[in-house]
Amino acid sequence: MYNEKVLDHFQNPRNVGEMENPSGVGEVGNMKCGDIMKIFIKVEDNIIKDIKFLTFGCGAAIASSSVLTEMVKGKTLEEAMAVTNDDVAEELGGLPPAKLHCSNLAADALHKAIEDYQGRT
Amino acid sequence: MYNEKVLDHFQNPRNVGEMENPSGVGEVGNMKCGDIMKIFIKVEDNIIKDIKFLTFGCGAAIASSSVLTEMVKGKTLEEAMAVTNDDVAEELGGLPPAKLHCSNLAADALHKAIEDYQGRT
Amino acid sequence: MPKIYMDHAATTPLKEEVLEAMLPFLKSVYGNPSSLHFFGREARKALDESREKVARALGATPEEIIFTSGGTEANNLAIQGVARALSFGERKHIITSAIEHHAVLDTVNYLHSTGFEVTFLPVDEYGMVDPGELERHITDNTILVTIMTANNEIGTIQPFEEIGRICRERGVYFHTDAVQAIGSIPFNLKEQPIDLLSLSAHKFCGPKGVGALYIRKRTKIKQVLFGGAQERKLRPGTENLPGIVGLGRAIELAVTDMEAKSAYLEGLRNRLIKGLLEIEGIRLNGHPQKRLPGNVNVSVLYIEGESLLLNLDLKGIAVSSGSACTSGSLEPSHVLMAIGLDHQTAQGSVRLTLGSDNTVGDIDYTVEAVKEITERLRKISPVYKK
Amino acid sequence: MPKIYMDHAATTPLKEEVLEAMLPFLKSVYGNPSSLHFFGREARKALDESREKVARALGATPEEIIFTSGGTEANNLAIQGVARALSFGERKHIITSAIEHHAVLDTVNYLHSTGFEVTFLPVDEYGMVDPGELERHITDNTILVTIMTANNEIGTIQPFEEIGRICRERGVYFHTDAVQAIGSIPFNLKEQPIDLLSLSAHKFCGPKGVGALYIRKRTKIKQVLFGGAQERKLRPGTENLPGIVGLGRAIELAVTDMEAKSAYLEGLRNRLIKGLLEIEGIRLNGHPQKRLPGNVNVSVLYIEGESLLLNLDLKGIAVSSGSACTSGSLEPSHVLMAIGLDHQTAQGSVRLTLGSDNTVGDIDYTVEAVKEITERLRKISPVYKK
Ligand SMILES: Cc1ncc(COP(=O)(O)O)c(C=O)c1O
Ligand SMILES: Cc1ncc(COP(=O)(O)O)c(C=O)c1O
Repeated sequence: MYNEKVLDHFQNPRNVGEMENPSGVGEVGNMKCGDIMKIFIKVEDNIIKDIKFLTFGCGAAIASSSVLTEMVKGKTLEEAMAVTNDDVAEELGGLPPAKLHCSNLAADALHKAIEDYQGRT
Repeated sequence: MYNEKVLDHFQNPRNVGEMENPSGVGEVGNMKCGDIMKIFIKVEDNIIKDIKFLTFGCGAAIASSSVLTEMVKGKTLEEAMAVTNDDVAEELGGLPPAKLHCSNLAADALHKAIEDYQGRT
Repeated sequence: MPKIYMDHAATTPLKEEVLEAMLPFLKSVYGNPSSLHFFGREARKALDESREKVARALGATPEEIIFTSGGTEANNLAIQGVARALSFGERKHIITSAIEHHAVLDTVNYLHSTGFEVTFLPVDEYGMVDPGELERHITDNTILVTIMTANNEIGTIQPFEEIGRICRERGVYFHTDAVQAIGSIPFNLKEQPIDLLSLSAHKFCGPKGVGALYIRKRTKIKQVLFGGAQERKLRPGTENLPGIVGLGRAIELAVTDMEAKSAYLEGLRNRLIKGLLEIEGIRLNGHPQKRLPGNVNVSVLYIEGESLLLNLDLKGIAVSSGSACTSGSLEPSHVLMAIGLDHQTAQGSVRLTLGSDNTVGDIDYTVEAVKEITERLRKISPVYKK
Repeated sequence: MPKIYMDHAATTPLKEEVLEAMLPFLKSVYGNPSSLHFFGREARKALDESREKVARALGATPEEIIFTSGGTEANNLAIQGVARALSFGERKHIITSAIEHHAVLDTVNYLHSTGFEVTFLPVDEYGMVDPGELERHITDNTILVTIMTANNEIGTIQPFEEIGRICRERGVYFHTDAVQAIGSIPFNLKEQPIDLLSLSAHKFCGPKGVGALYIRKRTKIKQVLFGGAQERKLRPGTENLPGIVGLGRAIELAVTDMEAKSAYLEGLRNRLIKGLLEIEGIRLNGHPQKRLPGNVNVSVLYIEGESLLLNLDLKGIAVSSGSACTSGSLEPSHVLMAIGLDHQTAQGSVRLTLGSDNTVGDIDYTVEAVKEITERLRKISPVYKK
């Protein structure tokens, strides 16, 4: 069902955990599916210096969050804002069709975190 | 489907054929099923001295005709008239339920032959 | 005594290669294809592969194949399913032929009892539907035409592509019951104007209890059985995986072998027909050329079919009869009546359907047997006139 | 890595004795049971014998057994079939429960869309139907009550005999989906007030794609699929003989082994429940006592079921989840919602269903695995509160 890259991120998720004093926090919950994602970012000089996540969700949800943190770490906020849920799925080498709509929310959570940061400053 | 006795009569039917100068002839056709039976009897002193049959029909029809001829040969006309289709089926050791209604006409043909004989005298 | 099976239209022996393909799924690979875990995923993989095999054999795409429990269910799903999806108001007209299998006839009769209008097209003396006549019966209310590819009793092959073209032009779905045709008639559904096609594995050396319905993409249809999400919800229930794998392998082999097998069967068939017609008072039923390669159907005048069948059985030859009294029905075959036989002639009919396991020796033995039995039975027949 | 199958409610491995019984019918005995010749007669004999075996196992008579393509079709035949035979005018009311299998729920929902009134009885926190409440819902228009014997997700066993008695008193047919119950709950249908009962072979170590419907003598019912004269016309189509023979042998074995097997499974089950409940934040779903001997269903708070399932799979343990996102459906299990779980708790549920092939070692390994994975997943869960 899931490809190896998804399973790898699912089994060994990168950048897991809470962050002390984050620059911004984004949380999304998909009512349909019940998944919840929380992303913490540390921003310096318009760059995402550090990023962490927590996810309640299925394999695809966990893998999406994990791979997203790798994709945007070190990127500018503009670059990070340009990342879409589809980009995340693509970076994972594809997700099962049933999963595309429900668990691939990581980019949304990231964008909320960036907006949170921008609202604070 | 058919028991051994039925198969034996079907394979080696007794008293087959036409008869020259019969005392009586009976023919029945079952419209529902399409089977046709013809029975010829030779009567002497109220006794069925000889009997022959011709049958167009399925295995049960042929076996019924055959066993009937054995059952009544040498019998009085009264005894022969008392033989029913059920008796024939019983003498055969039973017929499949689907066959009971359609192919077991031999007694009817015999009764017609006897009536034919009685009409002539 | 020999054991000669000449009833391949009723069912066929399972090919050894097919059983071999099935065995792992009767042993170690027992997962439910809907399960997410390893056992489920390996089952799912086999399910997908079988679907691809069936699609490839028909020139279709995998999404167009729905597995069913056999030909009967495929026909019901096609006809009841399109009826449920398409009928509204006056649009309740279905066209079929007088010589369809009961799985089609009884289904349209059921729909008739619920308010559908059904046209039963007659056939000619060879069992052929006239496409022109079909076209004249199509109205604005017609939602479906269902005409079998080839007949199971007399083997006549219909002009199904021409029928399909007419249906397409008139915007009416065309379903064909191809249960007897698979492995004898090549299909390429990408090109052919067929919207729905039924098949059943046990008719081409696959297992009993599994079939498929081809449903052209975007065809409107609803399910008949309700339940889980299997087969795109069109056919719910845990998949018969060993059966489906067997179907996939069997159709693959049937299509590969088709040309050679058909040539072989036609040779046997023509020899059998020739031999039988040399016996006095025997006539061939069905089309002399446009018939299935393994089908022979003859009426033996003055004798009754079941008694011929039973006598052949006692000589080790298995055939079927179109007569009354078989399988609990007292009516003679509706197909033989539809081609114009009288009641008695229809009753005196037998069907001999050949397979790869039959030999020239079988044919000659059978001709001799029919001859001997016919003579014997005619001697006790009250309707025989020399 | 071990391979531990704990999804026996989804499907079971085929027993070796069952495969052995089936093999002749996948090889030399290939006739069609409707054929009159030798090949057909030997097939017919096996068909009759299997029917007798199923009847004997249920305390029924052979005429009361109709073979189908599985549990889904049996449920559809029971419900659609009785609806077709009995409904007229206002008599169009069916009572069922909120926790039935989709093969029942979707069928009654279909009937609802055609004008039937359907009552979905609620269940208590353990998944129990209240017979008193059921009785209050029976009206003069009620034609059928359909309540499952035991639930496939949470294992709860219904008071089906009491329900049956009420139905009998009120003159209403009672159907029970016993697909999960065969081999765990003894039946003696001569005595029990059940009019129709569905079963599916692959749930008790028989083959996939074959099932049966018990129909008490004189019960009014009509067919759903139309075609040949097989199965008293209630279920036409060439019989899946290898499957039917497998079903016969499997139910024979299941009934013989029932007591010993149930005792064994209950031992394993209780050990598994005890081990899992020792982990913090895990609750048992379903009835603590009145549950199937092999069924364990737990909610693991703060984590999502599919991710637990996948992690278990990666440790070689096959379980199923009642969470969203499984098998294409985004909704959490209707059964878990019906027993009152909130959305998130329902999502965090897994079902472990045991079979004879499981051992005490499997149980202990699984408890350890759940513990380790739960800890790990809670670390990445935004909803976990220590
Ligand atoms: C033309 C035709 N259609 C449908 C069927 C039904 O197929 P099955 O018996 O596999 O359901 C058959 C065979 O019985 C057939 O010959
Ligand atoms: C309670 C219940 N009813 C019906 C079914 C349907 O059975 P099948 O999948 O064999 O059609 C199942 C299993 O899937 C079940 O667990």
